[in-house]
Amino acid sequence: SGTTKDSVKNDDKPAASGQKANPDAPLKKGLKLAFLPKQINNPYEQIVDNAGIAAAKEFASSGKEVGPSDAKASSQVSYINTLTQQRQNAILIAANDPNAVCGPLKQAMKQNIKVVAYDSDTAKDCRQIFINQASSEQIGRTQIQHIAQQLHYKGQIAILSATQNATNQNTWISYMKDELKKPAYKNMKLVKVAYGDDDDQKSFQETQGLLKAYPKLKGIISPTTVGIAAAARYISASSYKGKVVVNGLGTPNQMRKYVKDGTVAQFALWDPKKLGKLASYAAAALASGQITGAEGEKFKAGDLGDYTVGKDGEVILGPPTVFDKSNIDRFNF
Amino acid sequence: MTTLTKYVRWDTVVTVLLVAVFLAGAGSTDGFADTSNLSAALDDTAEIALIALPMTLLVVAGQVDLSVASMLGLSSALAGALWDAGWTFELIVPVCLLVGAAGGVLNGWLVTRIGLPSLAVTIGTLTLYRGLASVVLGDKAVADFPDAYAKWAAYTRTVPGTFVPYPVALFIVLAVITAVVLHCTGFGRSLFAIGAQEDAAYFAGIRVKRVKIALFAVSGLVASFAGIVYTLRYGSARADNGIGLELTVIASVLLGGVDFDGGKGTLGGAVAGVLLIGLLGNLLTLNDVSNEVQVIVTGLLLIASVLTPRVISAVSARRATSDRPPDQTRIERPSTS
Amino acid sequence: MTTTLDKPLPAPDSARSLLDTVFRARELSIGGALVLLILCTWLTNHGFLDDQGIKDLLLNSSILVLLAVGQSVVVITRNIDLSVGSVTGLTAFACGHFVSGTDHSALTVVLLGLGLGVVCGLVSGALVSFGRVPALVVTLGMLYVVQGLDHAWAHGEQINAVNVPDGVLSLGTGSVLGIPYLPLISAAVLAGTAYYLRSYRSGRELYAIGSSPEAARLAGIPVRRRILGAYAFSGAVAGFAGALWLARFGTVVADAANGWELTVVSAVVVGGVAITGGTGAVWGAALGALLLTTIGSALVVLKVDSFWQQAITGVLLLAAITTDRIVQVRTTSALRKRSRR
Amino acid sequence: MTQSDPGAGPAPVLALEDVSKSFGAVRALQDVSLHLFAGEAHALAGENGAGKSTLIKTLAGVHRPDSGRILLDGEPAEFHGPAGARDAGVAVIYQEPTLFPDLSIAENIFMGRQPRRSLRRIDRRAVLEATAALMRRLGVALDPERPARGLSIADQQIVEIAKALSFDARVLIMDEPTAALTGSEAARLFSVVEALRGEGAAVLFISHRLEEMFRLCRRVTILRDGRLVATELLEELTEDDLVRRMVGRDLGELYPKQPAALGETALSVSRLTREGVFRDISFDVRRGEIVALAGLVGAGRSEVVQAVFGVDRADAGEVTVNGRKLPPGSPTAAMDAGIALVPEDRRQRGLVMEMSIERNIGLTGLGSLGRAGLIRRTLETARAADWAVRLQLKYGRLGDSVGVLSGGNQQKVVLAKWLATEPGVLIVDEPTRGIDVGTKAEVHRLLSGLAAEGLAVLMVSSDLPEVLGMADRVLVMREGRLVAEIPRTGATEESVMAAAAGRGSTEEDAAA
Ligand SMILES: Nc1ncnc2c1ncn2[C@@H]1O[C@H](COP(=O)(O)OP(=O)(O)OP(=O)(O)O)[C@@H](O)[C@H]1O
Ligand SMILES: Nc1ncnc2c1ncn2[C@@H]1O[C@H](COP(=O)(O)OP(=O)(O)OP(=O)(O)O)[C@@H](O)[C@H]1O
Ligand SMILES: [Mg+2]
Ligand SMILES: [Mg+2]
Repeated sequence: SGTTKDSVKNDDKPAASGQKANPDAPLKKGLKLAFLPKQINNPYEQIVDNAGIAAAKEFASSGKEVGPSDAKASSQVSYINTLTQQRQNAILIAANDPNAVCGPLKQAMKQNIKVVAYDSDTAKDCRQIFINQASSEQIGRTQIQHIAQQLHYKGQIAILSATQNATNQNTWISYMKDELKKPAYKNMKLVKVAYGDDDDQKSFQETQGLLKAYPKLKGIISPTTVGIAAAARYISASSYKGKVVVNGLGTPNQMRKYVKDGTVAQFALWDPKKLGKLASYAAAALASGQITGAEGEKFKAGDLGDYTVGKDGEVILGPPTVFDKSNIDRFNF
Repeated sequence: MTTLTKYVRWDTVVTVLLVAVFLAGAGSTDGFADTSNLSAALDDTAEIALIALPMTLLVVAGQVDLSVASMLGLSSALAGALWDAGWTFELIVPVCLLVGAAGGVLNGWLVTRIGLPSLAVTIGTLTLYRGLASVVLGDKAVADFPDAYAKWAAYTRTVPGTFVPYPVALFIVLAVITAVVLHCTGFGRSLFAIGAQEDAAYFAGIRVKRVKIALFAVSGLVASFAGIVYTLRYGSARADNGIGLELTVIASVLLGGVDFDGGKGTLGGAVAGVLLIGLLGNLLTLNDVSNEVQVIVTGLLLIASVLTPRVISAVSARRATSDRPPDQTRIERPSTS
Repeated sequence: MTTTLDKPLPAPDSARSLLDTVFRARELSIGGALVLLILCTWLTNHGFLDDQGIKDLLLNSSILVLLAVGQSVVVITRNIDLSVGSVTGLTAFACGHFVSGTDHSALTVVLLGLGLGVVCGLVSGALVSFGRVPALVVTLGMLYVVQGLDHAWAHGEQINAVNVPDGVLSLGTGSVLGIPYLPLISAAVLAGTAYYLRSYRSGRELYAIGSSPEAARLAGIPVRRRILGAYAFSGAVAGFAGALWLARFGTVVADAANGWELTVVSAVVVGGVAITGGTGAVWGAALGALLLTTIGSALVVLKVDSFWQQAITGVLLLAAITTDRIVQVRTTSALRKRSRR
Repeated sequence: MTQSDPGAGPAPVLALEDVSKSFGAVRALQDVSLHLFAGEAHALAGENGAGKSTLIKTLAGVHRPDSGRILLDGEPAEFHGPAGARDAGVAVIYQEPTLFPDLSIAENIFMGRQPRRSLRRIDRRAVLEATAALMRRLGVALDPERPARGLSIADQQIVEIAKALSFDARVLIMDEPTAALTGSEAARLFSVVEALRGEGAAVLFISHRLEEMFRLCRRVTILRDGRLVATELLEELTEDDLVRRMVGRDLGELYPKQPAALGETALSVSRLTREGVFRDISFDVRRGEIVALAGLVGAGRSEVVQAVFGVDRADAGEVTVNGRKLPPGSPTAAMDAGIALVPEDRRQRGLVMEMSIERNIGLTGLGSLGRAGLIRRTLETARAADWAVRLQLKYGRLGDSVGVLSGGNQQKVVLAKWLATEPGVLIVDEPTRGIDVGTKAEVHRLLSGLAAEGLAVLMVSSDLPEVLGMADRVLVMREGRLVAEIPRTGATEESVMAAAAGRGSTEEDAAA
């Protein structure tokens, strides 16, 4: 009669309780916002955070970015602790592990520090708001839809993901698999999910391996910026160019060369700057008491317009942008 | 040589530095000396500190175990998988510890029976154990660990009357035991002998192989225990838990003045090294010093840790005999091979 | 020499020829494992060894081979250089930063990489040789310092392929007679280093230092200068590798080659270069590097479950060093039994 | 101070004048002068720790003197490290072999000086040929291409000698080159040195075997406690004179063997075999008995005693101590049964060089130095101090690392370490290698006293007078087999050597 999974009930009370929202409260000034990205030297996270910090200035508050140089949850935890100690008004976090950062975040919320997850969510009760770049379901399903159109609903595909434990990617992949179950895709087959560990060389090598192992492979979806760039680079310089479709999520700057040389026809991404900005405004709204994170609350995110808090405190930025030859030159990030 | 080198040893320097960092932090930085901050900072070093204990013994004996972080991950992943499969937690812990000890014995066996250098062996098992972790748990993350246990690992619960969280308290007890074993027992003495001159230790009747296997086994055991602590503390079992931690552990131990060539070092120094890296990191973070700078500081400290004693002894040697270059005085020192 | 006491000597026993075979066998066993692995993979999937396949294998391993060659020169002197990964990362980024948006030639980039690498190597080398401090600690420290500098400088900046001049990129993608430049460069560096270590006094002195530093000094070998040289070489190679990294990948973020130090050391160890110094050949290390990368590629092609890949790599790694050691022990004891005089 | 230089003759090739050298508080050399002349062999005598090796290292450029000068051909010279001395034509054989274990013998000999061909490349064939020539000259059959690892101490010494010879040096300095050699090898060395000297080389020779000095050298410089006692012509001295000047007092009998009542068998070895090393070794040692194991270098004596002690695992046969059979391959069990082994290689196996004197002595008694596994420091120090007095150890502090002791004093520490275990069976492998005459007598007195108290002693020694002087019984090994057992009464140099070498010459047997 020991302690088993079934014998314990970790009672998860929603965190956003107690206070009442006052939608008309003005945005406070002089708020201290701290961005805690997955990893500070990740270019994509940099764009997000810098946009968020810039946005904070718009409402006369200050923002800073701190974080580890390795994408580890344990490193993030020490940062959360010190941020709590520093009495920041809000912590904005892109979680490396939804659960590992939970304890300290709850501790922070107890001290009346608002917590906003962005880009990569934490467990639901460890933050007030999650700014989702796009609905996870939408991202997952559209990636399949896009590549299916490119392949005329026929052929083998593979996924080149980040690490085995990447939360975002795993969520998206589960929706992709679900989408593939639909009859429209009966002639398509997902042969393998490979992991490039968000490492250039490893992703590169995994791409080669996939193409060797599955000679009939027609498409690769890489829902991670490092992966898609590596896959595109390998294919662009190999005999597979033009025969294998690459799609997924990437930044325009990274992918420009491969779109131009025809290796990649299209890929998608949300605007990371908007993501940062929205997160910043959401944090300010929380800290000012405009919202508490309950479903249905509304707040205004500067020139991005009005947003509504959805189920489980989720705020969705909007559908991702699809980049192709025609529009890629209009973006620089 | 002269009094200077006799009394100014690096482990004392590290301890002084540690105290200095603490005082400087308390004086200059709001919140640093708060008990809640100290508890959190200490708790954050819990796994590193725990693993550093057997690592110190290993390094003194001229060995190294690079697979500890992977073993931590494997233990964590295993705990997660078994928990998910409905095992009772009370059973999971001994199983994990057993796996850890077994992994350690494998390391020790490869080192002693096959005669491979421990650096090479444990680079291999570093890959293997991490790989097994991913076999065991795959891309899953298990999170719903029992509160009854998790709360013991959290920094918010401390030993009554102190700011010491329970994992750290456990560490302190173990550290005292390890210090006594290393510095006051025959076993500890034999580790120094093995590290300094293995053949001579063997000829003196010390069971070198057995001692080494035991050390690796303890190292694996403690690493797997640290894996449990990690899992509970972060409330998350994943195959990649603690990745890359081995270098931090080794850096801490070396920073404490334990000689990588074996045969020299103190446990106090190693503990001071661990705490110095932990507290300094916390202090710098509180002062918004970026992570990159912290990494540089760690590196510089590490270099200083080996350079300073040399400089001190060179200076004191030069003082002893004015015109003799320092290296000439060292020439007679037998080199450990 | 006129004082020769000519006395008939017993005929030298077979120890010598046996010895030759042993030392050749050390690298041979790795080579054998490599061939076996490639063969098995090829049997399951012929595509593994088509044009593209061979090209990929060579390309994938060339940077690791390069780093392994540099590392083994240091390891032979009974030292170690853990900073190679960081140095490669730093130079890759620095080169990228420098050439981004310009039209500098590949040569400039290579020179820049070499220069930066040599500087890093000299710092480590000076600390190790003149400071007389343990190499592992110093280079671990250097790993952190260089990495910190690199990250602080880059801070999320990314070098994109579009901005890198074509001349540089063609170094990574171009080829002669169907063989890409990169493996050719690695092979040239490998051959040069191997020949130097074998046939030059200073090369042999590196082995002597690794075999017994004490004896080396008594023999009048300029120990510090040689060690400094070994580190400078390793640094130069790492810098060169950084430049090639940029050329090959085009896209560079700050943590290129992050964590490679242990991979490089494994390659060296698997290749039969003793971590305790004094023995081993650079081409053994190169074979080790080739083996490690090939394992990675082969497992994918063999459709091994992703979750199992790392574990299998670990087992193969251990198997490689274990067999190598057993072969070595067996032959030494055979030698002992035969070579009594 | 007597200074019997050949007056107005040619300038010395190499000279030390008023050289002093201290290590911290230890004044290893004080105002020592020494002149080496072309074509003359010069001996350096002194007790352990007198400063002989230090003097040599100063001549060789390893140490820089604190004061005084080095003269080369009458000109002041300063050697920048060993390379400088080497380039000046000074070849040195250090007391401890300094080989590169991983490199071949040929490379060991020519490291840094390999013959070169075009493009400064090493000419490998020339290296091998030159080495083979050297080996022929020394009359040994060592394969130039085999690695130095695994060579016995004696073979290592031979490589060192070959290295020194390869210089064609003007000055040849040898620090106890014969300590590990048996008579015939030493004789071979002497004839080579003699020839070199004849060609005009200056030779400086250190040995604790006095007869060798008398045989090889013309003059002797005697050091005591780092000071110059005298430089004399050897033909004007008797052995006793020399010893008196070295030690500063008269010495008793050199081999003070006390008769001891033999008790029952303490150690019994039967059919012990280690494949390829030794075969079918059987013998007994009784309480109170000293049994010597003699033989040529490489006969396998050390390996036999190592297998008896269990540090090497025997493939067959058994070892019984006081009637109890020992498990194979377990030194701990052997120690528990009361065996002690003083190994021949003290630097690698006898001592932990970086550890202090007291800790080294304590290393064999880790279990008995306190209660419940904890070590009592006071006990440890007391024990070490006790033995230091009994063996007349010359040291600074007991906390100093043994690495700084002179070779002979290091050997005493090894002895102390093992005697401290109060063994019932004491195995000593070359117990007095590198020990000065005074101490040697001390060690012999100690051994024979212990035997008289009922200790069984098994002694491996290459020093024939020692074997003959000390042993109740002499066992002779050749080529890994026990070939003769000679009682004390029948043991003479001739009988032992004849058995050790076999009836014909050694070479023939080796080839067979
Ligand atoms: N590097 C050193 N550091 C400190 N003391 C030293 C060092 N080298 C030698 N000594 C001391 O100098 C003295 C002379 O030592 P040295 O080795 O010259 O003696 P030795 O005459 O060669 O003796 P032996 O016959 O035993 O070889 C000894 O007291 C020794 O302990
Ligand atoms: N550690 C070792 N490893 C390998 N071979 C060894 C080792 N030690 C000795 N040998 C070899 O074993 C043989 C027997 O050596 P051993 O030392 O037992 O002879 P010994 O009779 O004791 O002579 P010595 O006077 O040199 O001690 C020699 O040929 C030697 O080269
Ligand atoms: Mg001496
Ligand atoms: Mg012997």
